[in-house]
Amino acid sequence: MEDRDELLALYEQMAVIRRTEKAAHDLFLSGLVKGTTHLAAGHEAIAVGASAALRPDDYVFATYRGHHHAMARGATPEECLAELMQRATGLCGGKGGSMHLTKADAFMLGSYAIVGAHLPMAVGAAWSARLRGTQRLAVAFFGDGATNIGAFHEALNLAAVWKLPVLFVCENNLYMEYTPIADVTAVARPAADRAPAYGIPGEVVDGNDVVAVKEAVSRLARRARAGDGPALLEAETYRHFGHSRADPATYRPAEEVERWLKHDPLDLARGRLVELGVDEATVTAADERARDLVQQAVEAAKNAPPPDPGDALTDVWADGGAAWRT
Amino acid sequence: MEDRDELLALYEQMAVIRRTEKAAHDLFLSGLVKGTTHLAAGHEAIAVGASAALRPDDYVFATYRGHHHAMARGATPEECLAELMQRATGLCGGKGGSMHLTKADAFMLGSYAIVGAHLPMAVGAAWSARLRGTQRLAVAFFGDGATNIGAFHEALNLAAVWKLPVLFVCENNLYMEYTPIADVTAVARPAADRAPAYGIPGEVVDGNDVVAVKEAVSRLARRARAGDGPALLEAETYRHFGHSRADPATYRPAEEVERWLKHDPLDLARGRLVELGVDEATVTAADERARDLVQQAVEAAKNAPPPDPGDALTDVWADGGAAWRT
Amino acid sequence: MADVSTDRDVITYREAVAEGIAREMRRDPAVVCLGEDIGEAGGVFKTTVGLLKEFGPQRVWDTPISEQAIVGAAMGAAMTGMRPVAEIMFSDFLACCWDYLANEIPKVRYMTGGQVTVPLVVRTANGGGLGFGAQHSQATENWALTVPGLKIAVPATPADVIGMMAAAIRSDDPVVFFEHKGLLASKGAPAPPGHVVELGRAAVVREGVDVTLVGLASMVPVALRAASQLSEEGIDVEVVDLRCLVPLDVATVLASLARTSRLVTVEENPYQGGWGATLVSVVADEGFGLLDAPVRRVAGECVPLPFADALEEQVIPTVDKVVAAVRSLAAY
Amino acid sequence: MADVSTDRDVITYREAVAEGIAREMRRDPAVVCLGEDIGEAGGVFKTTVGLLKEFGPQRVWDTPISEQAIVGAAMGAAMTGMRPVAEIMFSDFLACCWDYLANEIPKVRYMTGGQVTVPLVVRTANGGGLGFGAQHSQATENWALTVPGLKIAVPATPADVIGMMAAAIRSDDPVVFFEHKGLLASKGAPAPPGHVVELGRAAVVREGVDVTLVGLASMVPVALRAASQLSEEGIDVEVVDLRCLVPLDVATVLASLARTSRLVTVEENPYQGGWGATLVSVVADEGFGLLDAPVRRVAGECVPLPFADALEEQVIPTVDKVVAAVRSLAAY
Ligand SMILES: Cc1ncc(C[n+]2csc(CCOP(=O)(O)OP(=O)(O)O)c2C)c(N)n1
Ligand SMILES: Cc1ncc(C[n+]2csc(CCOP(=O)(O)OP(=O)(O)O)c2C)c(N)n1
Ligand SMILES: [Mg+2]
Ligand SMILES: [Mg+2]
Repeated sequence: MEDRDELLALYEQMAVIRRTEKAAHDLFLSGLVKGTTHLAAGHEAIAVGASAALRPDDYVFATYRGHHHAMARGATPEECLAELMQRATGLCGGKGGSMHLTKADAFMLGSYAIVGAHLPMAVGAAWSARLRGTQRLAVAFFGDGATNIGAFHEALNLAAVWKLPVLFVCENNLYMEYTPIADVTAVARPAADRAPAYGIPGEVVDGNDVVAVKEAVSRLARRARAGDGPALLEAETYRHFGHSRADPATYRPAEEVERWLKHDPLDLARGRLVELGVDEATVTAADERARDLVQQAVEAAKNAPPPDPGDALTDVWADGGAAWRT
Repeated sequence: MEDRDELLALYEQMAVIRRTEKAAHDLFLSGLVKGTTHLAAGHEAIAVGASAALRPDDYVFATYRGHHHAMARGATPEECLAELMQRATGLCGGKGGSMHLTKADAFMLGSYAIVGAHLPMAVGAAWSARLRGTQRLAVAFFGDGATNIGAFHEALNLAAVWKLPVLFVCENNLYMEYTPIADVTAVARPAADRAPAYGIPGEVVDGNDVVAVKEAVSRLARRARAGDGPALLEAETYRHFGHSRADPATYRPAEEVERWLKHDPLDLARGRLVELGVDEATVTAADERARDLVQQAVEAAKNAPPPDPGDALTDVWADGGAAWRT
Repeated sequence: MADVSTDRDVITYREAVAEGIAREMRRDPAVVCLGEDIGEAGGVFKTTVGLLKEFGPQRVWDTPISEQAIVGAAMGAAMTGMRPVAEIMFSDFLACCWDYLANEIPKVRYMTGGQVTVPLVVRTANGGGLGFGAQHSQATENWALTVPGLKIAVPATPADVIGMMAAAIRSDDPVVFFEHKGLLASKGAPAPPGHVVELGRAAVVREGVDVTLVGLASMVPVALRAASQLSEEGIDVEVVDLRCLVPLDVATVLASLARTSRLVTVEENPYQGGWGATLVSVVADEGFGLLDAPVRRVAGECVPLPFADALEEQVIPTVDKVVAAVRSLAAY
Repeated sequence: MADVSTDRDVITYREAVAEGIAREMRRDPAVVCLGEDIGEAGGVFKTTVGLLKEFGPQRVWDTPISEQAIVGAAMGAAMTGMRPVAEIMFSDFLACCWDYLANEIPKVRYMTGGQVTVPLVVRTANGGGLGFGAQHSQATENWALTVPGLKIAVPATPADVIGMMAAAIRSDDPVVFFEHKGLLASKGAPAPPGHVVELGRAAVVREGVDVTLVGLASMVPVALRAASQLSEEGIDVEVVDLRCLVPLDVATVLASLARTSRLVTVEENPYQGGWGATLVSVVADEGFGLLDAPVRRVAGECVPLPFADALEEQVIPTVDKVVAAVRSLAAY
């Protein structure tokens, strides 16, 4: 990527996500976010790099660890934080919560909290895109742990057999919840090593390098749009927080954590910007914009109203209601 | 296999299975077998060859197309046919039917009618065998169609991760029910091509050659018993009847059917026997014993009583009863 | 594929399935079908015969044996502009993709605050009586009843199959559509063109004043046979075909009860967890004042379905059992 | 791992889970555990803390995220001499291995004519109230109720967790064991050594003469709070903790009803398809003569579980709702 402005924009997006996740963490600890959160700090480059490679109307499906994907597809920090804080102004009006961020008008079709469940959905969206004669793709983002569940296998095979325009992007952060993925997976690369079983390309990319992610996704997307079928991309990354809530992630060796924290997606992008001749001040300005945006988002979300209790009985059916009987 | 007597015995076992399946078909057409049947004529060498390679106390799990496995593990034609004919003397006392033949006292732990469901069970039996400090194996037999279902993937991965003594034997007869497996599978060899995704050996064998099957299973069984983990064996075969019931299997090209009927497991074994110097009369005598045994089995099953209606309310719980409330 | 309804006096329930789908595929190009062996083979139960020929492989898709992928893909397609009709061959196999029916499809609209809709139909062959044994014979509509967010259609006649299929496919809500295996060969009046049976309307299929008998699918003919037998004894039975479990037409049942004051449900499924229980619990609350006698549920025994006829007959309700139950209540 | 019960005055429900399992693992070497993150991590809910340390990796197995393999392997192991205790992290995920719960485990004994037994326990964290949203909050015990052949244990107190865990693990029948997330932090009396609570025995946890209130798991404390509030109004409520759905202790409920003549069930799950319906339908038949008033079910709304507190409170039954229901019946 030679375009400094574009890279700067991607950097700023990542900075916004990072700060939003940090804010979510603090809000959880202070009791303003309830239930659970699965923060994506550390995974920013995957969402932002992939999004930059996609068209705005491509479909995206994510997991419970999906804040970065919602934001990369256009959700504002305020919409996200308001949802986490149970506000009527949240992305899902307070009905979804952290695990279900969705921005359907930007074709970010949801965050799903049952591991692997959304892979077949992405296959279906790709099928639909083709049936309707569009050139749209579907992309499913998922964790390393998801590669061992049945839905993964069924989705990959069906997508391959029907040669559908769908990309499967694995965010391999080395761990399921607390268990290393290597302990429970029969191959070294949980995603890429499975691609041959479906006769599709399986690539590995540095998931912390936004440029590398963008390039890999662009290439595979071009292929898929040309009718050459699905592909699997395994993006190596690491989470900066624990698995969820207040997990201190003590099961991870200190040396490993340190190594990965040094390989930070924001640092990497900053390094590239400097290489491209962007000056410190410009980068700092982007950081500051990100900081301000997230600060305002926190305040706005705090001040937003809770959902109307009556909303508990809306939105089950397409008519807006919830009646199950006469 | 140099031992003529052993091969002759395997031949006779196959002949018994073939004739039992033919009898089942005729009984279905004459209305004496209800519901459905999935006949294994054509698949005999897989069951008989594998069984010959196993120890008597190894565990076997089969599918709804499982008559051959029940018989290869010691069920008599009479027990099988009586079950198909809804008799109290049937293998399952009339509660199971064709799809659920089971002979637990010979460690043939059941025939399961949900595609793929028994693969994890076999993994569990192998796990249990190891936990109890035995040298026993578990073997799961399944169809080509089962390789695309989620349970297949989960079972293979778990078995590989835990390095369990379990063999996965795919009976690839080229078809699911009526759809060619090639139309719905992303790789050419639905089973063997998936083995690398689990880091385990994946072999292909002529499933109609009882000697080849026995040798392949022996080799993989030895490995597994030695603690080297599971393996996948894809046995190529063909069914002589349709998928189930009275299916005439018109979806199969005549040329294909002809080619495979020429590659009959019984003919192949007979050829080998002749090569080993066994005379025609000896083979014919085996055939006649098989014929007589099955004829007697049909008669005995016909004359056996139906289950006692009261048995409908037994065997849900281990205490023998079915009470769900006070 | 000819529209069989318009040029015949009677059609089978089996034919009605294919026709019901075909009518909607003709109306709306967004309707597509997927499932195992539904194309060239016309479906294991021959309920999709003719669809591939008329609509081509772009609208009738054969799948691998991958129930999760089938229903999951249908969901993704439904969220993005299609109206998929997914077949799960036997309703028992809904268990293989239960996550989609229990956790994904019925919840995604709600949990996104109404951002998406999932206009799909999952059709499946349901029920017993044919000797298919424990894993191919269950009446599983009650699994779906435990999950808010699914509409549940369970037609008993060919015309209802067509009319409810139209309503189901046109519905912007997900519908699980149970086709009863034991009824596939049954015959009935064809459906006029444009026939639509709104989901959630029970039908009073026989009027009577002594006892209300509520049945579903294959239990409707059982209830009707019981009713004619009872009429010879002078017991005048009203039979209600519930047609849907969600929406549940409690109003029609309560209205009938206002006339009869006595209620018996007839369910193929096991007693434990059956739909009759939910219906009875509404009646025992809101209709308590109408009742002159205990409410009785004639339901399947709480055991897996056995294979042998001699055993299966003990498990699935028979006309005799229904007659006995009604008789005992009428005498109360 | 110390047996916490013997040297403490109160223990938590969470501790009781680990202790209940540990007691049986000490008794019987055939008991083994498997599940996601149950080993070193001690379980996501810390309900298996200490097991790996005491019993080692040969008896406490961490699995991949493969619910079908977990429960399917448990089944295979149970059929061949082990007594596996499989954890499914959240009960919602039972949908991912539903085939095993619905079609395999409960049927294999029956369909083989009694040739095999399946002595296993599937334990799972159940229920809502913690803001985990639509896919991590359901009370799914009713899914299991639709399937004959599963025993269903749903303890409400630490001592019952231990006693029912003992019974479940010793049972030669498969048991689905629901541990309520909302009760994990609750405290109660410890269980004496050797404590076993036979499955299928409801407990009268408060005696009363005016109305019988039947609850399960987290609804037991709700019912008890409602009862004390109502006693201030002079309404004397008997509270029954059902404890199990199968076997269902109808006898205890009918006996209570013989005293009170009025019944209210309190269910966390949605009204449609809930266990209260099955119980009420038995009562409306066999206990009809005992009833002086309609039977009422206070149950969850028929919607997915929403995330926000303001919404979740509308969906899951509250003490206020129970009080109102009982009050209206008492006045009937
Ligand atoms: C079917 C299912 N099983 C278990 C869980 C519980 N669970 C939530 S996240 C998680 C770990 C997932 O690991 P991975 O796929 O690597 O994603 P990551 O959280 O690392 O992003 C587990 C086991 C679940 N949500 N769904
Ligand atoms: C989960 C599931 N889906 C669908 C079916 C219906 N069905 C029964 S047999 C069969 C074909 C299986 O093909 P294969 O695995 O190749 O075995 P074969 O019958 O050829 O021996 C299908 C689709 C089933 N029993 N279970
Ligand atoms: Mg991970
Ligand atoms: Mg096959």
